[in-house]
Formats: sequence, C-alpha cells, structure tokens
Amino acid sequence: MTDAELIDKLKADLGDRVEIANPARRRLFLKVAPGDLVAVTTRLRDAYGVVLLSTISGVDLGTAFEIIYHFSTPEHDFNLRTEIPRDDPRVATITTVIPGAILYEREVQDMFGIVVDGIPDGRRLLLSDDWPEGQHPLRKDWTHDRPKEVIPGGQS
Amino acid sequence: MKFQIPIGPQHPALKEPISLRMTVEGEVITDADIRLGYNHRGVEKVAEGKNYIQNIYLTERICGICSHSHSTCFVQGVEKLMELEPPKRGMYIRYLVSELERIHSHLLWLGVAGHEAGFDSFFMYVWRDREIVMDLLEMITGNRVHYAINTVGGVRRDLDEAQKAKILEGVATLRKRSEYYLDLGANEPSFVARIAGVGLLSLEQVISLCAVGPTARASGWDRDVRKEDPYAVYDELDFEVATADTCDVLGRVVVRIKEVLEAYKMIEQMMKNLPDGDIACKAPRKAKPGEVVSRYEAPRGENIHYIKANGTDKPERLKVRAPTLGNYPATVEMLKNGFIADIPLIFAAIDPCICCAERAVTLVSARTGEESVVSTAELRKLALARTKNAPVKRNAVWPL
Amino acid sequence: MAVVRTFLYLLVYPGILFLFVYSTFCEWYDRKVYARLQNRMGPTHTGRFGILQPIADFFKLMAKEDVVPEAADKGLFNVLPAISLAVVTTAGLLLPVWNFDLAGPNWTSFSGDIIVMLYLLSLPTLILFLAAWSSTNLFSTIGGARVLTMLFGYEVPLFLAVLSPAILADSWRLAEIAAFYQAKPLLLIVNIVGFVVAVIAVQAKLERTPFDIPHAETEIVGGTLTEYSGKKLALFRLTIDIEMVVASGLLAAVFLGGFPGGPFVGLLHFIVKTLFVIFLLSLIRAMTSRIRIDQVVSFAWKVLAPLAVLQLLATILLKGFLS
Amino acid sequence: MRIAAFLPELLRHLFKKPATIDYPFKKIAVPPGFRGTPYLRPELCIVCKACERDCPAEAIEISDVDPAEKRFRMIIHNDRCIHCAQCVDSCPTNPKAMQIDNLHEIAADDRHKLKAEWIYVRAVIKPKAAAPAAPAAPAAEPKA
Repeated sequence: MTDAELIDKLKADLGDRVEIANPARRRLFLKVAPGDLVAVTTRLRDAYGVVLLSTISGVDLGTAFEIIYHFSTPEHDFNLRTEIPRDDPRVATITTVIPGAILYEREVQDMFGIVVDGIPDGRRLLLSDDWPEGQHPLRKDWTHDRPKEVIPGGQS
Repeated sequence: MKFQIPIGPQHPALKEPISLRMTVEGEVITDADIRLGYNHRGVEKVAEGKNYIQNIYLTERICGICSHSHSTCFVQGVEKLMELEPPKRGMYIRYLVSELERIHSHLLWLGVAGHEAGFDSFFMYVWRDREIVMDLLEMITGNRVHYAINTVGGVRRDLDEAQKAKILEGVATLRKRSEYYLDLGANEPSFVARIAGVGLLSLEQVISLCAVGPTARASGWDRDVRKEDPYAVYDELDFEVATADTCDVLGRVVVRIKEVLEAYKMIEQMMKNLPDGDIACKAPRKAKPGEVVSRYEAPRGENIHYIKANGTDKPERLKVRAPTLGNYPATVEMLKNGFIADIPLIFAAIDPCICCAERAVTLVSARTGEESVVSTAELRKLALARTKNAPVKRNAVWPL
Repeated sequence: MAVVRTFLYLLVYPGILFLFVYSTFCEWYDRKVYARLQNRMGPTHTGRFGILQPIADFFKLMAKEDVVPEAADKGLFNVLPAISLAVVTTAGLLLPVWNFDLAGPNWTSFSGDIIVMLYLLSLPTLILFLAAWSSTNLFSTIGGARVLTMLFGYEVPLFLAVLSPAILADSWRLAEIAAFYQAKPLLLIVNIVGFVVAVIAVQAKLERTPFDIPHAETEIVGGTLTEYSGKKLALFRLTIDIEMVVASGLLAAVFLGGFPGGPFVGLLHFIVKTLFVIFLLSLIRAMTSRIRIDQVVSFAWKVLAPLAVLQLLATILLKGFLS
Repeated sequence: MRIAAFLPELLRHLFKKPATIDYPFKKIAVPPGFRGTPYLRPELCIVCKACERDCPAEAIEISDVDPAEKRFRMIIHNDRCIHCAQCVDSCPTNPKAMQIDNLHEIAADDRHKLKAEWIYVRAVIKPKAAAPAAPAAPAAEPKA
C-alpha cells in the first residue's frame, strides 16, 4: 500500500477525527484530539496491524504539551500526535490497547508532569526517590545551572 | 520460604546499575520488578542546549557499546532536516562502521552470556577474537569505543586500499571463528543445559509488550528496520533477517551469531562496491523548523530518535528511545517462573544497555562543584555516623 | 623428644607449613593452567612466573579489614574458618605419603583411615553451610541451601567410587590399599570408571565450575562467603586450597597407585600425581559452564550414582573371580 | 550435543603464546590516526574560537589576557576532553593550529593537573603566497 492509498483509506475510515500529514515517505503524522486517542489507537491496532509502539515523545510547546506516540508497521511509521493543555495535563492511558506502553507512559509522567489516567503502575520510573515533587526536567521552564568549577588552591 | 532478593543496583552480574527485585520461593522466582533511575545523565535536556555538531558527540555517548548507532540515528535525522544528500562513499563508510559495531557488540554479548553462565573459557575466547574487530574499528576511526566518525553530511575519515585489505582479512578470520562458536554454543552440553528452554517469551507476548531486536526475533518476530525501512545503503545490500523460533535464550544466542554472519556478508559487499568520490558534503549550521523521526537498527534492536528543529543551530527537542527500554516489560515476563540461577542469563539475553535506556533525565548536580580530599578515617567516621542514624531496617520494604 | 617430633610433624612437615606452601603452589598451578587453557598469561609478577601470587593474595587478605555483620551469629561466624582449616589439615595428615610404613599402624595411619578421611573431607562443606547460615545474608542463605543440596548429590557417588578400590584391595587403610595396587598395577585399570566419577565428585566438593553453584558470582554475589572478609576469608580460601590438595592426594592414593618409594621418592610421586589430578580438575573447570542446582542433583543421581554402583558391582564380581 | 566439545580447542592453546600481553611492561603501538590528546600550535592560532564553539565537552577555553597586545590564553581541559577531535576539524587555519597527537596514557592523580595552558599572541593571517612555515608571531612556550 502506498502512502497516498493509506491516507485515503484512513481518511475514509476515521473521518475528521484525524488530521494526516505525510512529510516524508513512509512517515505519517496523525493528529487526534485527546479524547479520541484510545479509540483511534484501538482502531489502528485492530484494522491496520499497528502493534509495535516504539516510544512516546513529549514536547513542551510553551502553552501546551504535545504527546507523540511512535508506532510502526512493516510498511509505515505511524506517529500519533495529540495536544493537551499545559495547565491541566491529563491524558488517557493506552496500556489497555498496547500493554508495552507502560514504561513510556511512566517516563512521560516523570519528565513532563503529565498525569496518565488509568495507568496500572504509576510509580516513578527515572527520577530518583528524593527528587522534589512538581519538578519536571524536560519542561522548558525547568533549567539547571551548572555550578562553576572551583579548583582547590584558587587558580583556574 | 518466600523472600525477596535484590539483584542490583550493584551486583556482579550487572555491569551497570539497575535494580531487579525478585520474589522467590526456594529457587523459583514468583515475581519480578525492575527499577531504573540509577544512571541518569539528562542527555535529552542537555541536547536542547547544544548545537547539532556538539550533539553528534553527545548522542554518541548515550551508549558505550553501540555508540555509533545513536550518533548515526541522530545524524540521519539531522541530514533529513537539513535536506542534505550525503555522498555515497561517505554512506558506505558510515554503515561499514555500523556493521563492524554490530559484530563487536554481538561478540561482546556472546562472551558476556558465557560469563553469566559460568562458562569463562568461552568468554575469554570470544573476547579474544572480538579484539580483531576492535582493532579494525580503531584503525578506521581512530578510537576503539567512541568512533566519532559521523559528521552532518557524511563521515570524517576515508578508507585507503591497505585498510580495505585489512578489513577483508579480519572479516575472513572472524567468520571462521563465529562458525566455530555457533557450533560450540549449540553443542557443549553444560552450556546448552543452561540456555535451552530458559526465559521463554512467546510471540504473543513479544507483540503485546513491544519487544524489539534479537529478543523479539528469537521468538519468530521477523522485523528489522534495515529490511522494512531501508535507510541509506541497506536497500543495495543483500542480507537476510535472522530469526529463530525457540523463544528462549538459546534462540537469542543463535539469532545473534546468525546476525554476525550476515554482517560479514554485508561488509564484504560494501568493500566490493565501495564507490569513489567525496566522503562528506558541506552542511549548514542551522536547520529549518520541522520534525523528523529517525529509525536505526542498533545491535540490540530499534533505535528511534525524534528530532524537532526550530530554525536555530540547536534542536528544540531530541527524544531518544534506546532498544533496551523497550525490552524491559518483556524481561519481567521472562523472569517469572524461572530459577534464581537463570536471572543473569535471562537478563543478559536482552543484551541490556542500562545507561542507554536511562539517558534522559536529570542533571546530576555535583552539589557545590568543589572537590576535597577526605581521609579514610574521616570517611569511616561519616559512615559510622550514617549507620547510627539509620539503624538496620529488618524486613525493609522497597521505597516505592 | 617424641613431643618435639609430634610438634614438628604437626607444624612443619607434613603439617600446616608444608600444606600451606604446597597448597598455594597448587593454586598457582591451577590458575596458570586455567589461564593457559584460555590463552591468557595467568599470574606473572609476584615471584618468578608469579609463583608467589597465592601467598601474596593470602597475606593481602590477612591485612584487610575484617567486617562482622551486625545480624550475624558472631561466635559461630568467627570460629568457623579456623575449624574448617583445622579439619582439612587433619585430613592432610592421614595421606599415605608420610605414613608409608605398612607394618606399623600409628595414629595417622590405621585401619579405617580412608573412612575418617572421607568424613573429614565432608566436614568443610557442612562448615561452609553453617558459615553461610550464621552470616544471615540473603545471598549467603541461598548459597548455604545450595551447598547442602549439592552435598546430597555428590557425596554418595564419591563414597561409592572411592570405596570400591578399597573393597578390591580388601583393606580400609590407605597405605595398604596403595601397597596392594603397587603390587598389582594392572588392577588399576578396573577402577577407571570409579576414578572418573570420583574426579567429577571432587570437582563438585571443591565447588569449581561446573559445580560452583554455591558461590556463583553472577547469580548470588559471593554466595556462601558473601559476608566474609579479611582474615576469615583468607582462612577459608586456604581451606579450599588445602582441600584440593588433600582430595587429589586421596584420589592419587586410591586410584593412581599411591606413593611408593619411601620419604623422598614417595613425595615426588605425591607431587606428580596430585598435579596430574589437579590438571584434570582445571581441565573440567575450563571446559564447562556452570549448571543449575536441579541439574546437578539429577546429574549426580542419574549419571554419577549408577556409574559408581556399576563400578562397585564390577569390583565385587572381580573380587569373587580373583579369590 | 557432544561431550567435551570444547576440549580440542583448549588443549590446542595450552602451549601457544598467550593472546594477552604483559601490559604496563610491554605495549602495543596505536594505529596511525589515533585520536589522543589535543594540543595547540600557538604560532598558527588566529583566535577565531571555532574550536571553543564546537567542542562538545566545553573543554576548550579561550580568554583575553591583554587586549591591547592581542594576547590570549587558551586552556585545554584534558580532564573534560572526550577526544573526538572536532576541534581539529573545526580549525580553519592551514596548517591547523589545533592538532591531536596519539598520547593516550594521560592519567594523573588529580584532574586539575591535566589542564594544558598556552599564552600567546594572535597570529596574523598571511596572504596565500607566503609560506605557512614561518611563524607569524613569537610564540610563548606551553606552560603546562
């Protein structure tokens, strides 16, 4: 199936729930509303054989968080994108559809402070135990100043 | 008797820190849990503050074993963002290093698997022969671990005829040795007894838990990015995806050795068809706004880098997924109902690269940045004080 | 005078000093052979060809800090290394190298010393278990459980294999068994199956690959000896070295025709034959990978024990045929 | 499965030369082109700071000493250096002012001892006709 055929098929199937972009060969970027995420993922899995989730990327856009689910099939790469508001970052879990998503969802929780509703195991994944609450390193407003190197003896 | 045993964060079977908490009854594991986070360096955050040239070397340091895989994955993406068309000779050299790295990584893993099974002679012999490919890489790139041969738009070093001859000679020796190890690994009774039927992972589990790389291929899941999404030179090469259907550690050994044999084939083809011409094209410092998903088949499975550019010379966002992270959920399943004795083998069978999987979180702050020398006596005092303040916790629970 | 002689006997030759020097030499030899089989160099620096390396290791460990865990049973924990060393050294005294006088049985060579020897060689295993259990570490506990499980596997085949030559020789005294086979060397060939079984069982007794399960470092860290450090660890390591010498001496006495020729030629025989047995042990160590505990037990009972019984049967039949 | 499948290989190597070497006493040579420690040829440096900008480890530091005399100081923090040789690639002069040698045994007991420092006067770019061999300015000796 070529990219154009697949896009037509997806458009006919999912209607205006998705916006589809195709910036490069094999690469499909699908944009869905947060509410449709689980439904679209289920549909993609059942009808298009999209089962391999590579990772979940979060991007801090300033006013909103963008979450991208990178799937791949042997013919195409599906990148399912959704945007959630920054002041109430909540998204539904897709572990009910793809059980292997659990670690990536935990990572997104840690890094961006996004709350994943219904996650079966919501413990911290990467941040240490004594990491303060409410600090999420990959948000753009989180910065870290490296302390200046001090050489014993005074010279630099 | 039911108790929990901690494997890690520091344990002789683990070369890097990770914590596996096993609930065991006698010698049988009933439950397993994995905890990450001991090895965070904040690569993703740091990448946002560095320019594309610097990021090549940064991504290279995500992993020590498959260093070339991450930098290639990143450079591939950046070249697409900058709309560059790197010269063919450069591409051949870049993916030649890729395949050599795959050989080195798989041989390393094979030795480690032997060591985890207590088969130290096997380990020594495999690692001795791995020196050949390490020396080749050192000769081509100028270093043994971090090759630093990638640059945006091509590679940094060229090959000459003498080097080509040496590569072919080394590959011929290695092929003979690999065939011997394949034969030995499948025939030495005590080794086979340890790896056959251990760490079972069915195809359904592979699919639902999104396992990748040789772990998945040993269960008959024949997906390989080089085949399904042939980047750069792979559509010009003739190779096969190695799979096995035994679903156990033995299958993973066989898959890896077969992949190494395929890599020899590819290297010979690349050496034969190496085109003439430039090795790199000139690259701009800035990339236009846009985004790209770059995939690469690393020795351990699929690497995926998502790069978002914002028009400056620094990326807006770099997301890195190393294959090991994708294999952790599968590992937990594999460990269940195994023996304690199988833990290192099962865990090693995914070829874990822990620092790869944990690249991305916090900057470890060196508190004050000042260095001081503490005498042993003082250190001892501190340690004693620490012990007094935190008395021995019996039946302490894992703080989670 | 007798008192001085006894003291010399206990402390210098063949007591603790000789056993110390010879067992460290054997460790060096084992390490060197193992390394050369793996195409490595092995120890090279301490002394000529690194021959003093095990001694250097011993003294280094003696100088290290000795940590006793808070939760351990301190009395047991502290005293066990010394007991195990004493036990194996006592076993060493019973070897028929220094008691070759057939006519005069004395306190180191008596009828039934082979049984005492086997018993003394079983003790370190039990001591290792106790040491593991008294240190209360999780890994030690698992290691201790494995030590005992393995003991049930290899002990019976070892006993059967070692005792069948004794049955053929019609004696329970090591010196007499050795003398019997020196007189009829051809009969040694009959015991070849027993020898193979005994070498494998000794390998298991010494906890060397493929039977290094109780201290499999990649699985349970240090296993039985996880909590031991400093002097106590040094003593345990020395124990294992001496046990290796004594066990290979026992095999040499029973299966390889003993040590004929008086004090000096006999000693030469002892050295050559023990080194041969140790070479076989190193070879097995280099050749195999560690197997699982369930595999050890099933291997011991399904392969070793039937072979040992077969050996016993053959011996008894041969004995009836000869007499 | 064969019993003792590994035995012939092991015995074959028993009396062979070991594959390892006696490292601190015997050494093997590194191949040509090995990336070791970077160093500066101060007589060629035009202080364009390309190396400082591109260094991924921020191991190169160039600062003014005396702006009037065009005197600069460069520190290479070898404790931070990751030996990628990007500074050599970035250096625009011909011949390159940044160079890399093949020293790799540079361990020290204190990381501050690894810093190399040069104080020098900026070189003037000569017209192409002039031979590059002639040093452009009197160079200071490396102090490190």
